[in-house]
Amino acid sequence: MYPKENVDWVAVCATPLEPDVLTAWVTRPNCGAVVTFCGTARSSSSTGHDITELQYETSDEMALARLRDVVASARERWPELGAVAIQHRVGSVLLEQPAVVIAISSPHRQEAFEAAQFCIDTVKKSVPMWKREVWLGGSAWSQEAHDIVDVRDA
Amino acid sequence: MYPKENVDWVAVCATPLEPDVLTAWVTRPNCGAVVTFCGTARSSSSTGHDITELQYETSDEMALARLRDVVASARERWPELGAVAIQHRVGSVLLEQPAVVIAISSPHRQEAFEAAQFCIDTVKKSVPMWKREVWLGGSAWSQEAHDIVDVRDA
Amino acid sequence: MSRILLLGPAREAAGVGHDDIDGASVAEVLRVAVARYGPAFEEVLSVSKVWVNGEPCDDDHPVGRQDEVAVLPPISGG
Amino acid sequence: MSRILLLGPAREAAGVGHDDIDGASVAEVLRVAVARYGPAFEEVLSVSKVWVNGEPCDDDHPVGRQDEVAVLPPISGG
Repeated sequence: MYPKENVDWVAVCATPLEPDVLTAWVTRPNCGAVVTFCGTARSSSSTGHDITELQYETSDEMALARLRDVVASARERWPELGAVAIQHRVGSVLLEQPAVVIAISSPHRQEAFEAAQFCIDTVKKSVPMWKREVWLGGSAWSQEAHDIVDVRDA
Repeated sequence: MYPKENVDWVAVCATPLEPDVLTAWVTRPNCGAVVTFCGTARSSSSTGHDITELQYETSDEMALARLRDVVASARERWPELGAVAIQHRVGSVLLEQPAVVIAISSPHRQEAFEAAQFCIDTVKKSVPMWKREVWLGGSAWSQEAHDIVDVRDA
Repeated sequence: MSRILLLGPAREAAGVGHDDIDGASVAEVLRVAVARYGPAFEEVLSVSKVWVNGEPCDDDHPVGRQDEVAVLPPISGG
Repeated sequence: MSRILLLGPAREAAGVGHDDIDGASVAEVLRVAVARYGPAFEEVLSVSKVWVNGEPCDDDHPVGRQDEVAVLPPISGG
């Protein structure tokens, strides 16, 4: 069902993300810390509308390549990391559902916290992904968008 | 089953912790970020033994009072926080099982990361809790112990 | 003949997600694309990055039938 | 007569988790406790904090029958 033997796991998913599956998957007997970040769809937006749903689209292939770059960059910076998992949703994400989940284990907690923050920051800067905000009666591309940056420069 | 209407939830539990329950519980429609930290039982220890199990004990009443202080202190520092949940296990915690889980939601991710780190740091400094390390053929109190400090001074 | 990949707002403005376009360089492919998709696409293109085969690329980069030119508007993941 | 609460390594060294002890102050209660539980407890006590009714407290703090004196060795939670 998932790549147990690996230490990294990235995916672009069209079905609801399951943070608990990622948390369990990264847990390792030599690691005392697991940090799991969920970026969830929230009601407020840059446009002032009451958001009911987000719609994400991407090129799976390009997004996966960049997600792998993000993980590789985190491992260079924090060689102590145990397992790293990053999954991003595409398609319709309802309020309170996760759009992105990052789970990281490490022997000690400091690296896990730092690496999880680095990964979500870098996903936002470097992974090709476009978000449409949907409200009652309308929708628009997110106005909180910025030029894509290479992972090495993020 | 759990206090849905509240924004804080602290507990001392004699049964296995369920990180996914805490993650789901703190998720709120106005919050775009959820950070969940699990402190898990790991094999290596200060004594050099191969740990198979940790045994935690406390005074439930004192531990709960301090956990509440930790949450209150986090809320003073990060007033933007959504919901905060902290649970600590007592009794036998097997390898890879969580001994402590902290889940925090907030509108933006920075506060959630900072508050989660603050909470686990402060739990370790200020919550009365004693850990026995168990290995094949022996057991001993953890040597990574330190004087208890008031939450305000942590 | 290269393949052009249009993502997010670029896809919406062009009305298609991918297409086949003649042109010997990135700049030529984009010129044809603007002529084909019109001013809404041109506006999105003006704020977009252009990659060839999944990597950032200059406008004068030569392209052929195996190459994929992707138009990436400002991103909004996470 | 106050209640004494012995936690973690203090419980182990004393052989009991709680007890009733005579003494008008924290210091007196602890003196009786050391006499009752012996040198292993005394050693743990020497590195412990002592709280009364869930709060840090001085040794000369008066205690009575409603009060709980807790011995908290160095902690190791999380």
